[in-house]
Amino acid sequence: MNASAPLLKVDGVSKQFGGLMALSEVSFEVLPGRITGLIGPNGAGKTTLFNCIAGVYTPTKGRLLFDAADGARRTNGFKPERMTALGIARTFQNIRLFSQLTVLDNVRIGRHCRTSQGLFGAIFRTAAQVAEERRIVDEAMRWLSFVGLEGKAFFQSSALSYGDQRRLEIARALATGPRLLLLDEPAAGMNPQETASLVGLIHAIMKEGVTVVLIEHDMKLVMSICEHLVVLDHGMKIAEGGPRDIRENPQVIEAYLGRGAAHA
Amino acid sequence: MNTKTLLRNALLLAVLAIPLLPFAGDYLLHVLTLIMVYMVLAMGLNVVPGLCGMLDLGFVGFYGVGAYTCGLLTMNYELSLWLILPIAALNGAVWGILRGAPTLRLTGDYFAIVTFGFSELVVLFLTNEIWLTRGPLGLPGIAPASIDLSWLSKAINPEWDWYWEFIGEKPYFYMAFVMVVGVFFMMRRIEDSRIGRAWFAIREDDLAAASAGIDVQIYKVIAYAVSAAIGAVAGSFLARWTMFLSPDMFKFWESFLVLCMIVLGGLGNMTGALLGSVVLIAMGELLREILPRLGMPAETRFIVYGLIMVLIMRFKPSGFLPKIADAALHNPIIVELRRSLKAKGVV
Amino acid sequence: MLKVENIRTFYGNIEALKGVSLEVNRGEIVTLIGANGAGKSTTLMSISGVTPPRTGSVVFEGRDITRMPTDRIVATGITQVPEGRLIFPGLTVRENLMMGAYLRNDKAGIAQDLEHIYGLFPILKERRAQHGGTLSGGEQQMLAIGRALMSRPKLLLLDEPSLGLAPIVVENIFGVITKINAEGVTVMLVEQNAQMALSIAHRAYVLETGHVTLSGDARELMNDPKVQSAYLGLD
Amino acid sequence: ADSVKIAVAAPFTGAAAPYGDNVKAGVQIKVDEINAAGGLGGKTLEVVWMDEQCDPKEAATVAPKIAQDKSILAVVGHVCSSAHLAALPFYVREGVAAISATATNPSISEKNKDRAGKVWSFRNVYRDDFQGIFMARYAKNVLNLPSVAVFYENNDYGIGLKDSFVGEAKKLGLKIAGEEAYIKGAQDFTPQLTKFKATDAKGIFLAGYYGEGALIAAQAKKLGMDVVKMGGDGLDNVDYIKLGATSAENTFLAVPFLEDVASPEAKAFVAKFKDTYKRDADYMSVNAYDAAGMVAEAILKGGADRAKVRDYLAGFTAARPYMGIGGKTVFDAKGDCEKPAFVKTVKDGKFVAAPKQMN
Amino acid sequence: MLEQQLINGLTLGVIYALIAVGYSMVYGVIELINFAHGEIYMFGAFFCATFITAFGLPFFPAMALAMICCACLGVLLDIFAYRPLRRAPRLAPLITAIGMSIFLQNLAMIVWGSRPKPFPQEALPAFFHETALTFSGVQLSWLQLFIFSLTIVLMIGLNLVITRTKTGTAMRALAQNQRAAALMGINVNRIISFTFMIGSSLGAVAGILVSVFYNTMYPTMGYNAGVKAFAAAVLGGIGSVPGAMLGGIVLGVAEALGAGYVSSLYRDGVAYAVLIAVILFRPTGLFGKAVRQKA
Ligand SMILES: Nc1ncnc2c1ncn2[C@@H]1O[C@H](COP(=O)(O)OP(=O)(O)OP(=O)(O)O)[C@@H](O)[C@H]1O
Ligand SMILES: Nc1ncnc2c1ncn2[C@@H]1O[C@H](COP(=O)(O)OP(=O)(O)OP(=O)(O)O)[C@@H](O)[C@H]1O
Ligand SMILES: [Mg+2]
Ligand SMILES: [Mg+2]
Repeated sequence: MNASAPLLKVDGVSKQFGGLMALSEVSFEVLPGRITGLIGPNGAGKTTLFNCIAGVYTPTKGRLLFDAADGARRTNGFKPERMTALGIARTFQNIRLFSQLTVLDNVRIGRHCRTSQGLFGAIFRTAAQVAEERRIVDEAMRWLSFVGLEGKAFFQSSALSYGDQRRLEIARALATGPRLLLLDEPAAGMNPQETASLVGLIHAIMKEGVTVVLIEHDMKLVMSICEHLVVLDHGMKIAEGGPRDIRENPQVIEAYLGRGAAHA
Repeated sequence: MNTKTLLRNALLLAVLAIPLLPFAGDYLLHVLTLIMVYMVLAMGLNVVPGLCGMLDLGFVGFYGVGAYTCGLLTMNYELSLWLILPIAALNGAVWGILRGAPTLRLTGDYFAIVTFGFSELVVLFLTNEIWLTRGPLGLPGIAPASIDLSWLSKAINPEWDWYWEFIGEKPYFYMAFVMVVGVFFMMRRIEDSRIGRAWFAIREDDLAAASAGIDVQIYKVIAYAVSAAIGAVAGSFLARWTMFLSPDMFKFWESFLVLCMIVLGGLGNMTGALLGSVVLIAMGELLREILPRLGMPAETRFIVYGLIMVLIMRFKPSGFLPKIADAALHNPIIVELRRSLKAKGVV
Repeated sequence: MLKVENIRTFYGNIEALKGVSLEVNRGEIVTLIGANGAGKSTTLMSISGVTPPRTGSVVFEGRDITRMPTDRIVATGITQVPEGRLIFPGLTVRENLMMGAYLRNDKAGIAQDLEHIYGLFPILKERRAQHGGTLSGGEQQMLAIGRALMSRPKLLLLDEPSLGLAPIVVENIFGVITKINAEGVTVMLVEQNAQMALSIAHRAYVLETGHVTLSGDARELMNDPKVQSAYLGLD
Repeated sequence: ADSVKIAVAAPFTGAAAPYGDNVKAGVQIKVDEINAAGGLGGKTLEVVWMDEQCDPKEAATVAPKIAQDKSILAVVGHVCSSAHLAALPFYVREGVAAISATATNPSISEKNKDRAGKVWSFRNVYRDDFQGIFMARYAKNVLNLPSVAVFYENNDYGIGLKDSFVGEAKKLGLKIAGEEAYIKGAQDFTPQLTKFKATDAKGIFLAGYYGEGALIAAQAKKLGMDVVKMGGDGLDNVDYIKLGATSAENTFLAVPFLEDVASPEAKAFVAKFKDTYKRDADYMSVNAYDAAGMVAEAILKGGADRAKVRDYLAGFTAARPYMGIGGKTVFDAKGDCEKPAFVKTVKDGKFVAAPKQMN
Repeated sequence: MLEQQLINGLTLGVIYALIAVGYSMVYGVIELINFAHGEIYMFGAFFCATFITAFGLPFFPAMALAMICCACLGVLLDIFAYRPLRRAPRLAPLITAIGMSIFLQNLAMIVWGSRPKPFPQEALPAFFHETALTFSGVQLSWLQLFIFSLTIVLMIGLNLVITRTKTGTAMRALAQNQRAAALMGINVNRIISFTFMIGSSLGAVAGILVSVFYNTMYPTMGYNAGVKAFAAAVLGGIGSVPGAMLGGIVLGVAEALGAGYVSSLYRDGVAYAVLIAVILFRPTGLFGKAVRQKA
């Protein structure tokens, strides 16, 4: 694979809700192996953009091209499950777990799109089905220990603390076997220590060959791990570049960082 | 074997032995068989509200479809029940899909009212299309079930005639028992599989489910089909058991009764569905027995019945067995995993 | 003003608070810090009566409010900005704010406060006719804070108010907190952003798995090496 | 013990409860009379009341309960045909005789025989086909109506009655201006009536029960349709007049029992009924009273044994009819009965014999 | 004939709407499919008739008293049956409602007997049954006009209460999140009881007027009414009072035209078919808004 070919190309994407332009003509590229950060004031359209990429919303205008290396596949209007199958996984800003299920089952469900057994296999417990179930459990446990939750595999997921729930969401997303992982404010609600361990986790994810795009308001985190930043404001891209450039960009300071945080 | 499985097997054996007991008359066997019919219905309905989280108020429609499929095939073509069962299941599934496919976008009570409307339409069809169903006159005199192995026995020895007609309640009791056990294990296995987990995921959060790669619509349709097929199987049994069908038997109330069973048992819990059926049917019969002894007239039966339902919910708001997805915990793979985690000391 | 004594709170069989005691004096900003799952939110919910403690007592301005229903506790002057925001998704932004003033009857005062909130968070004014559920995460957080302020509380309980807010707004929020504190509202603040919290608080408590393990003057705690390594991310 | 038992299976709860109530009232009076007079050969007659809600499923549950309790000698019931049909297999298999005072579905007479050809279910109520034909003739020959519209309840009773009425009307050259259905418990009939209004119908045949029948009569009047109403025994209840008020006038119905021409016993029953229940007796109560009477006589004279009771009941033939308050009851080989038919009408808020009877 | 059929449908529809408006209140606030509402409706009619016959009250005072009784009944129902289930899974109160509906219906059967009863007409104002209007051969009685206008007034009034008053906003707020509502100082139980009070007294009004209109009442009359009210409320959009009104009218007209022009055998079938079609076309009902949680 050509290392510099973009994994995801967002090309002039707009999204309108009634009279509100939540995104207008946003374009940028996500290069494989590079952590991209998406920042911007509240209501700038970051989550909306994730939703467009992940297939929850269909962009009003523009193109989304996933995996341009394979000759640019246009993915506008694909449904979420199809995007997941193609290799885009995500977490949610307001955690959405299968709250009555166990931690393990949450992650097992993540394996859904990489497995294939149907009714027949389920009812007759064919050898193939049992083998697949075994593989699902192994994979799930691998991701649980990856995020450090293997000890809580049999907890009901709603009984986890906030930070653990975030981790579990990440494990579930990783279990879908993505090439691109969208994290929506993963550090929200974490204390500095936990944030530090999240940084380690994100680096480990990158090592697994998964490219991460993240939305985050914790500037310390963003500045320390993102190699590339895209800044949105009022649905428009107002800046793009390395952390250093962004930190000094007056427009970004004005709209988003404020004076205090600029020095963080 | 641990004590739990031991207990379960003992219970199964005890149930199997009931017809052999001296006091087990037709009435007891009839009621037990009725309970088992409702067990099958409850397990069938459970798929949609219990596993997928969609409120279904019209399950009785599929019960009716199955019953009339069986009744008509028996009366008009004299087909064997064993042949009819798969046909009826398939017919039920088709109707399940026909009802489900257009309603995929609907959520909550909007879905519920459509299911209700659908079952009312089924009952109206059964009532009004007299040329096909005899309408309100009903279908009396449906042949009882039978096992016909004469083709086999004749081939071995022309003297033999392996043909048994189901007379009385006993054979139906055993047949219902087999049906319950079969459906139960089938559903437990589906529940603890990729499909079952997909259903649970949809029940918990359909957007998160889609993001986990589950095609929500397809899995809902599968759920509707499975649920309807089970309902239709119960209906087929009913037709050959009561030997009489009429559209009155498939009124709204049956849907609610079955819904009450699964909620009382614990929505989404298969064992709970069984328990709910036992409680609601047995309660009706016990009250029939007890109230007159307390000097209360027959008219008070449902006052007490309604009150008990309210009280059960009051003290068990999540039903008797609220745990969902518990089939997975008994899966050998999971049992093994737990053991190894414990051994490693991480749990 | 508020005295929490040895409360123990359960979720089913899980004991989330194992005997927490703390005090808040009039006019103070008190912050509660601790790791995920330590029981910070549970403490606030126990004070508000949403998850009433099984044992122990909560006394507010000399009144025992331990077993009072939530709405009566709110009426005594304790308002909470809950974790997860809990705004009303189907009500408009304006209606959400008006719900904050549910217990008030002074029309003029309410109108004035509404303008005040719009002044603090101009984006809310822009979105005032939009349904709360369609706001962005940060906008919802602002709405939740604004809604709480509309009740003119005596004691404001804030559960991670900076969660999900842009840095510029976080600064703003902390500014708002000091400002309303200066105007006479006592504040109890739960924060992951301990640095910020300690810098504006007078006193602080550290909570670990349902126990208070440390407490004292905010500035002193900020210099405590244990706190620094565990909660401030300074090694 | 010194009591003999019979069962009464009927709806005491649910939408059909009023009918069960009628039956219960009739049976109760008979049983009280018998016991007051010293019981059956010194034994008190005891009744086991079985509620089945007119629901086939419930009926099929109480039937084995009744059948297996060998101390129960016979059954009075069921009220609804579908319930009766669902219960029948148990009675036939276990050999306990049932008399229904109300079930009119023709299928019953096809499914009530055991393998030896013995009939186990009887009914002392008309079959629907008889009443329909009777009223069609009355409409044509006595009332001289040129054209009639038909309103039927969409159940076995209504359809059976309607089909026989329409069939006979066609034969007689009585024009059927329209046929419309309704379901039990319906309250609004104006759309169907509006359709009738546009035809030349001079009468409405109501193939259903009194509750809905009264509403139909009232709504027809509101729509300005001043037509003759006709019906079968289903209309025969004072509630028809109470609910229909003035619009109930000008209704003609076929009944098996007419107070004016009834025996002294019948008159005494009517009076006692009114005294006890504060309402007028209807055909259901009369039939139920007689059904209980037949069973009692069978137990007394045939013997306290299920098979003997059945044989005695089957013996109510032209040679040895049962003389009840509803007149002479004679069972044919199918367990169905022939009874006299009279025509009643509503005049000044009361049921009275129609000025012209037909025989 | 079409005019007459439309009027027939409209009358029926307004009656459904009258039942549905009260139903929709409770339904909108606690999202409970309150099957017992049909029984409250039935009790309303029986209470009113009993007050007239047993105590000799004139019609309007009897109606007012019946409304008060039903309001109390509704509140009691809430306190004893539903309140303990506030935090239970959503279907638990539905089962309780079914249980309560069975209980109340059978209780009424014991108290008043199972037989249909006429409404004591002599107590009614004489002009009720007189013709008020005639146009193109179609007659409308004063009673019909009274029912029409009452339904419209109730709908507008309720809608104003719900959308404009503080209590109304509180109702909607707690419909969305009871915990958050409590944190606003809203006495959740009191608001819900208030909702039951209003909903039940409107149910009583509906029951009384329908029994007067058809001159009949019986213990099982609540079932049909409850189901149609539920259908109307969903059709109109959950929680929307004008929606419930429109939903009721759509159902009524569909039924009348179905019986008049399609087949009286499929009268309800046509109504349900229209219901299903509308909902498939508008998945949140006629006036319902999709309240989406953001992803
Ligand atoms: N479904 C919707 N309908 C109407 N408006 C919407 C909808 N979803 C989002 N919006 C609006 O679009 C804008 C962008 O929202 P979005 O959630 O993308 O913001 P964000 O950048 O993620 O903000 P935050 O950092 O606060 O999460 C917001 O103003 C929001 O109110
Ligand atoms: N609804 C619940 N059911 C069961 N356990 C719960 C529930 N809510 C919280 N807990 C448990 O109670 C403990 C305290 O939780 P709490 O939410 O108060 O922590 P916190 O300090 O606010 O954490 P965070 O920083 O993650 O918000 C945790 O162990 C959590 O798992
Ligand atoms: Mg966002
Ligand atoms: Mg918290």
